[in-house]
Amino acid sequence: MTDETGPSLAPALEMRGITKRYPGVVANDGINLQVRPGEIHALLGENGAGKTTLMNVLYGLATPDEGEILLDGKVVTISGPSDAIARGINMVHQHFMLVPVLTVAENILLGDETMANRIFLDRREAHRRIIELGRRFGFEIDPEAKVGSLSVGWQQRVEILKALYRNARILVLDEPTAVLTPQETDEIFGVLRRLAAEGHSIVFISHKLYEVLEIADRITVIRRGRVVGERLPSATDEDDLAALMVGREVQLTVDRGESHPAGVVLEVAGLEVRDDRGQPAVRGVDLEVRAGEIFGIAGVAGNGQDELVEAIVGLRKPAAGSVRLAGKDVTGHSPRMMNEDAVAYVPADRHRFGLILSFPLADNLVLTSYYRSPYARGIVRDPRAIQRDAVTSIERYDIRTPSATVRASTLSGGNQQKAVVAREFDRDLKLLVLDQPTRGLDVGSIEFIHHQVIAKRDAGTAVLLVSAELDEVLEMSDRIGVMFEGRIVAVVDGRTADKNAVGLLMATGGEERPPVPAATA
Amino acid sequence: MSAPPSPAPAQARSRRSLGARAWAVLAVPALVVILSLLLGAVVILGSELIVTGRKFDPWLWFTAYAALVQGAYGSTDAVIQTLVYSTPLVFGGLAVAFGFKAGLFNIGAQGQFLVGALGAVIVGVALADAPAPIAIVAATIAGIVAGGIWGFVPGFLKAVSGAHEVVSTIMLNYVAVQLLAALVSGPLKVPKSPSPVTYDVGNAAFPIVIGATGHIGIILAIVAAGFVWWLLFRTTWGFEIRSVGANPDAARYAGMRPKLLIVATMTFSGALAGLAGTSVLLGVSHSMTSSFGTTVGFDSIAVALLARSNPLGVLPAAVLFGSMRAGAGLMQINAGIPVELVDVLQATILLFLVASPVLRRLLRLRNVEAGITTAAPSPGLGAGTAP
Amino acid sequence: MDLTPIINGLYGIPVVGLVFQLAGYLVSVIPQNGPNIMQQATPLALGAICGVLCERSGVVNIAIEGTMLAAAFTAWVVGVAIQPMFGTPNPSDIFGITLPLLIALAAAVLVAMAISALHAWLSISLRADQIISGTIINIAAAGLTGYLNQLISQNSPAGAGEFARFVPPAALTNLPVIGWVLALLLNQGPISISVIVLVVGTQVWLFRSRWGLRTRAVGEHPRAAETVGIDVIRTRYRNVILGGVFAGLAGAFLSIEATNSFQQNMTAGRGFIALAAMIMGRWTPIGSFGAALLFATFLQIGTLINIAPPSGQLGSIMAGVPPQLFDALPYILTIVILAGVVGRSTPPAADGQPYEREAAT
Amino acid sequence: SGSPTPVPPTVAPSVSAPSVAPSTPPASVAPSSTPAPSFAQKPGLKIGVVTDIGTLDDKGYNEFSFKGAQDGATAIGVTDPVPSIVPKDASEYAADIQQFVSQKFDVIVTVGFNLTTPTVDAAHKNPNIKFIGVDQSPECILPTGAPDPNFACKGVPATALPNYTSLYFAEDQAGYLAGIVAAYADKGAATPTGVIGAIGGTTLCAPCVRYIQGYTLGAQSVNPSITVKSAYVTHDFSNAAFNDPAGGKAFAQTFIQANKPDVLFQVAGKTGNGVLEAACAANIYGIGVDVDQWASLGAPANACIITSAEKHVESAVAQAIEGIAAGTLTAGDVLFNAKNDGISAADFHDKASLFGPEVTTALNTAMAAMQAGTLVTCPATGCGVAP
Ligand SMILES: Nc1ncnc2c1ncn2[C@@H]1O[C@H](COP(=O)(O)OP(=O)(O)OP(=O)(O)O)[C@@H](O)[C@H]1O
Ligand SMILES: Nc1ncnc2c1ncn2[C@@H]1O[C@H](COP(=O)(O)OP(=O)(O)OP(=O)(O)O)[C@@H](O)[C@H]1O
Ligand SMILES: [Mg+2]
Ligand SMILES: [Mg+2]
Repeated sequence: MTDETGPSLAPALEMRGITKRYPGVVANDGINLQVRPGEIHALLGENGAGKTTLMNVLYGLATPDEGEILLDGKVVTISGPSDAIARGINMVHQHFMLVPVLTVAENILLGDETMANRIFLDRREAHRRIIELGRRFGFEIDPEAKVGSLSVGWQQRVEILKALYRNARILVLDEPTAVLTPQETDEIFGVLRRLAAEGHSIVFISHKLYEVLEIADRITVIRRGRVVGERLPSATDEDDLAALMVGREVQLTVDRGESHPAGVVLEVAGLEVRDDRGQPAVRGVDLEVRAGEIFGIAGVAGNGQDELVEAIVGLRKPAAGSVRLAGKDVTGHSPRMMNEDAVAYVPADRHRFGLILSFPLADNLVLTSYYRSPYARGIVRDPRAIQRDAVTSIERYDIRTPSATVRASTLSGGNQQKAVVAREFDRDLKLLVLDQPTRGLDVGSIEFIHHQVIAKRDAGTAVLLVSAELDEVLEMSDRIGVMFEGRIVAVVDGRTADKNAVGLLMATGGEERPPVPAATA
Repeated sequence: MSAPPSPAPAQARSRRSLGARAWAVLAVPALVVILSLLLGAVVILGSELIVTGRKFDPWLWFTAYAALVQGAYGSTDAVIQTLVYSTPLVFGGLAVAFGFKAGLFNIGAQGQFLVGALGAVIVGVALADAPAPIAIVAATIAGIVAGGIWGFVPGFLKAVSGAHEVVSTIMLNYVAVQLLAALVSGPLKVPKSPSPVTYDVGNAAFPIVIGATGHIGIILAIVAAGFVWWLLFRTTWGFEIRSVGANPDAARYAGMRPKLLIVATMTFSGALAGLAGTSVLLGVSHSMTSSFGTTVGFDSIAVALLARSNPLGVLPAAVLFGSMRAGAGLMQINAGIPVELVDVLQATILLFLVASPVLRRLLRLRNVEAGITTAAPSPGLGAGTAP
Repeated sequence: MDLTPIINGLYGIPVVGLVFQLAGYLVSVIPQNGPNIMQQATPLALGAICGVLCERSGVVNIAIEGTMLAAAFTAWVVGVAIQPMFGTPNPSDIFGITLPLLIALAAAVLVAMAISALHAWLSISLRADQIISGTIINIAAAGLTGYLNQLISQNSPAGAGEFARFVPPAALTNLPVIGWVLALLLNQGPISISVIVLVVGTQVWLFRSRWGLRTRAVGEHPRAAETVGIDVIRTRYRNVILGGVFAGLAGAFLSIEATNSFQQNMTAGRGFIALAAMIMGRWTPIGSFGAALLFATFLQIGTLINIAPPSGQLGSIMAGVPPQLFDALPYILTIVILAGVVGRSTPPAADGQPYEREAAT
Repeated sequence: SGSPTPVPPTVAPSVSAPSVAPSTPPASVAPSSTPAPSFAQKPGLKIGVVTDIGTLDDKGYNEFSFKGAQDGATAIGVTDPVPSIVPKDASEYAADIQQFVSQKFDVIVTVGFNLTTPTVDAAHKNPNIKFIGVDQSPECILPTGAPDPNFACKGVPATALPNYTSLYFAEDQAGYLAGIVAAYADKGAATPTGVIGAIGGTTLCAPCVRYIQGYTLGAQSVNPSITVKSAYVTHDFSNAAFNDPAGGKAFAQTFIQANKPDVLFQVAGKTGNGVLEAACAANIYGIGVDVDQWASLGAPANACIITSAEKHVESAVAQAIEGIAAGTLTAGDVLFNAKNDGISAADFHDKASLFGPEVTTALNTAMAAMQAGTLVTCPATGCGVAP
């Protein structure tokens, strides 16, 4: 690894005074950034700080309003991704940019194809190079596997292979570890270190402080579109970084208080559920959630959590097993019936499930109760009652919106989520099911939602919390179930759980074997 | 962090004066119609020059448009006839618009129109001598039900197996033509008639309420538009339908039943299209020949698009296209312009509407509404798109 | 061993007998009608390939019908217009090709490409709803061709001639088993004969070439494609316009190969049936071709029952059924197949969705 | 004729024998060369034509009816162009006729049996306007002159509706003559198959069926053992029946493949033009319909046409208009048959060498017998009804 002086004088990459404005937001406000050859440079910032935007500018996906980009000391204009790639810049995006129905090889080749002649691909040569490249970085991958059938960790590797295949000099990774287990994270870190040692420059984006401290050679912190500080890992700590990032002293843990579990509310026994393709996704889950407790489910995304939750709330028919609510068998009940039984559900994907973006906020606030009094009499709706209650909710849940009549799509992500929460929390509940309730939100919104959840728990609601953020599960839950390949492989106490132990369970299911290689998909 | 609240567009809108609002709503449609007529004039003159070899008349386009207007509005009878032409377009436009609201493209209004008329004629003939109120109501209901069945089938197939409604309704259009031929030349045929034709519907015919041809279907159409609007925007059922159209996943999450709603929507849409056929049969033709056909089904799509799927917007849109149809006869008489010019005009109107963002940019129009859209981006023409 | 008694016995069982009779009838008539089936399948297959190219890149194209119609009109009208300049054309021995015919064909293809470019502009650049854009084109094409045809035909010009069909040597078509397949494919005019080449070509191209790979990526996950430097907009434009070539060929086939004339609404819904074939063929050229052949076979069976109904018990049953049933049969079967067999086929993920650059992530 | 049953046109000379302008010379066989003597000057007469759905350019029936109206107008010295309306769908018939009524036209010609009821209705309501209906017999009216929806046909057209004249034709006689030619052509073929064929547009078109019935009898009169195969492209009034040459060609190819005829007679409008293409492509003979298609289609499409079964629509319409001008046209059904030069077989043109003198003799004999009313050219039962 390089020290401050570095082997080369000119930075491999320099961004000067980058400003990028979006309607209503200045996403980047005169940002300066220098990345040296062979350096792992971390970009740290809250949600919405402007990290992705800055990298989109670098990658030609966004055009800056001001500022310039220098590569090896020369000013360049990057007109688009292909331009960026041609200059050796590559990016692993925050959201996977893989085509699920294409094979690993096709995904890697895409855009920079190895050709047999002017028209046709040279698949054999491509396969050879992919396998060879994989070996060099310590994993072996089947180029013919369909990407959609790979686990998230392996998809992440495909993303990295994609960049390596293009001989990236500068590699940007936007929150590459968000969906990985600690063990997978370690493996990816290994790959990154090897790359840096070979002279690649790496920009590593994250808002996980300990990760940044572990991997980075240098850290740039941005807040609200501005650079607020540069640190060396050796000269800082988590509290310092957090304060920089958020702009005030923050309490890094939630005060969840004492829980007082009462009778069993949710009882799941031998539940089996199939996914959209008809494959078993949940394979015999037993769990109990009591009134007044938060039961967290930890697990790497794609291990059956979504299917489990959907089966509980009635969106998916279980293949076997039973769901009981306060002693009553509710297996296979419809979402409407569950809703009537005082079950609320905050879905993971608020754009897909939680909201109808083209509808007014008021309509979204009654999306699950529109048919009930006072919002409707018989089949006739009462717009005035809907409007009235919307105004109340907006106030109570601090939804920042010009009015209740604007379309939900015009709200910011955090406020959209608050709208969902307002709708689902605003009545007496037996059971509250939360799937990734704070994904993509800023600290303030997260805090707000966490407090609301705890309040619900304290009011005697049983809470089932699913999150891919292990930290969130650890901070919030009274008990934690670890989900692996469709099973709950362990249930641990939320207050005493060890992060690494849970991470290992998430990665291996508790068995003494290495993670399954993807090569056989 | 949430961005500071931007000025509320809704409030801003309500503060604007009535004139400004009228301008905002009407500027683009008016401009679009004018541009289309200009383009139509170019087509007329161009084809005169290049194609027909007639003596060139630089004012032919004016003659044509004057005839179009005169044919549609030249006399009280003409105006009433225009309304008669518009009536099935209102029902058909409502049928298509209603489907759009649920994210469904009912291109089968054509077939549902025929089958609806068939239902009306069967019952109408059977009750030709019954007391008029009974006969009319029964025949109308028969037409609605028949059209509804023809809409139910693709809705059901979509809900159950995911068969895309665009393809299945197109196929059903062909089947409807054959069904009509089989019945009109078979069991429904007047035995003594040399050519296939059914008996008259007698007392089941719609009463004439205005002028010589203005049947009660005209009033029914206005009522239907209001009813559909009410249904869509004032009832829980309409809310569910719009929800399914805008986001089927969220609708399911919210406890609605998208599959059931798809079936119901297609059935209702089919019933409206069936009512279009019924209104023509009971209001205009009173019996059915084997050549009973129509372009209403396809014109209805244009009407619904022009109305931006708004049930109340369907009324003026249908009258616009109905006027063109009504005036086309005189246009042929006075200017020798083929009736197909009307289709050209319809298409250009829609084209300019779709391109209105460009128009607005070119003409630097601000503060005006534009564009036509269905409820949601149309899903791919796939069989697997059922929610 | 003599099977006659067994077969006769089977014929005797009510339903089984009818099934046997039907099978026997179909086996006896279908092979002879191979070339006719291919004639019916040609515009459907070409239209379906147009659909495949568009939808694989994420653009729904229901304007195939209108594009075909406009191309058919263009081929005919250009032929009519330019023929006088070439005096009496001397049809060549191969396919009866004349210069005016070739020019007419080229004009048809160009017009179809231009219309597709319009669809591309509306749906890709203006991000209009693709179904709406397609509908507009359909209405415009029907109106404009109808309008001009009315005017032109008042002068009653004769057609410009048509491509002739190749007659394969009897040695080939008499081959056992494959003979009728060869006749089906080869006893055709130039456009029809090229279909098999085009189908195989586009299939290979779609799944083996760079363009094909990029097309599929753009139709599935345009943002991912863009992040690896693929110009999504341009890829879609290219595919839609290239698709126009196939719709143009289909249209030209109708007016200067299958016949020598143009009629209002001559496409008669073939563009829509082509879409059904595309879906049944699961968005692949070969699958679409198979679906088109299947539909054409149904059509042909309907015609055959009409022209030369089977004899015996089956024939008398058929005679008792309204003949309209057989006319409707291809459409009913299409619905049945669509609903039953291919219900679960999935379109490209981004099919029908406008793509916006710089979309918020 | 007032008879409740359709009159098989051959049974007897029509009650209202041809009273059409006896002073005009019989129309020549080739319609394009009709001379237009203008003596009955009536410059003020306004004449309009409403055709059936589809187009004016079918190179047959609609086109030549329209030309007949133009010829008639010219003949009586009308200088204004004769406008025409081509309806878009069946519900438009009445409104399109009404357009001419509103514009105060004096003579309205409507073409096709599908327009019978709207025409009769308009005639009843507008006694001062003369109506000519082509192929609209027998009209079926109430004693008041209104159309009879129940087909009891109690009214006598000639007296109850003095302003309406229906022109109809003995298609079976024309078909008979074509059949004779076909049978001889089969005999003279290089390898006679003993099979001739006929393809009709739709079973629902009674005139089409009569053509083919006459054709069959005519062929059998020459060769009793000849096989006459016939088929109908469709059984409805969709485009496929009369407006789809591509479909007609494909249909005919299959037909030829299955039946191996030596001669193919088309009775299917523009669809039939495709039939003739297929016949020529298969190197068999074709027979045209309605007008002399050898002349109307022209080279090279006429390469294999040996004759056409003609009904003299053009001259019939022209004569009727002249009759109106001269005040000699009688109301009611006017049958055009062999007696009044209403039908014929067209000239052999370049195929004359195929036929010996015996063919001409046979044709003349049949013609004479038809004129004498002694030849049966249509089955006694089921004339005009497809099997
Ligand atoms: N295309 C866009 N249009 C409008 N605003 C945008 C767009 N892209 C980003 N923004 C806004 O710019 C700001 C910075 O967003 P950016 O995605 O760069 O944040 P980030 O630091 O990557 O956050 P996260 O940690 O959530 O990924 C946000 O307020 C965001 O809403
Ligand atoms: N694609 C977009 N188009 C238009 N406006 C957008 C877009 N994305 C975001 N905005 C606007 O930018 C503002 C910030 O959005 P964003 O979702 O980034 O909020 P945020 O700062 O991250 O807040 P939150 O913490 O609530 O997520 C919002 O007011 C939103 O309306
Ligand atoms: Mg945000
Ligand atoms: Mg980001």
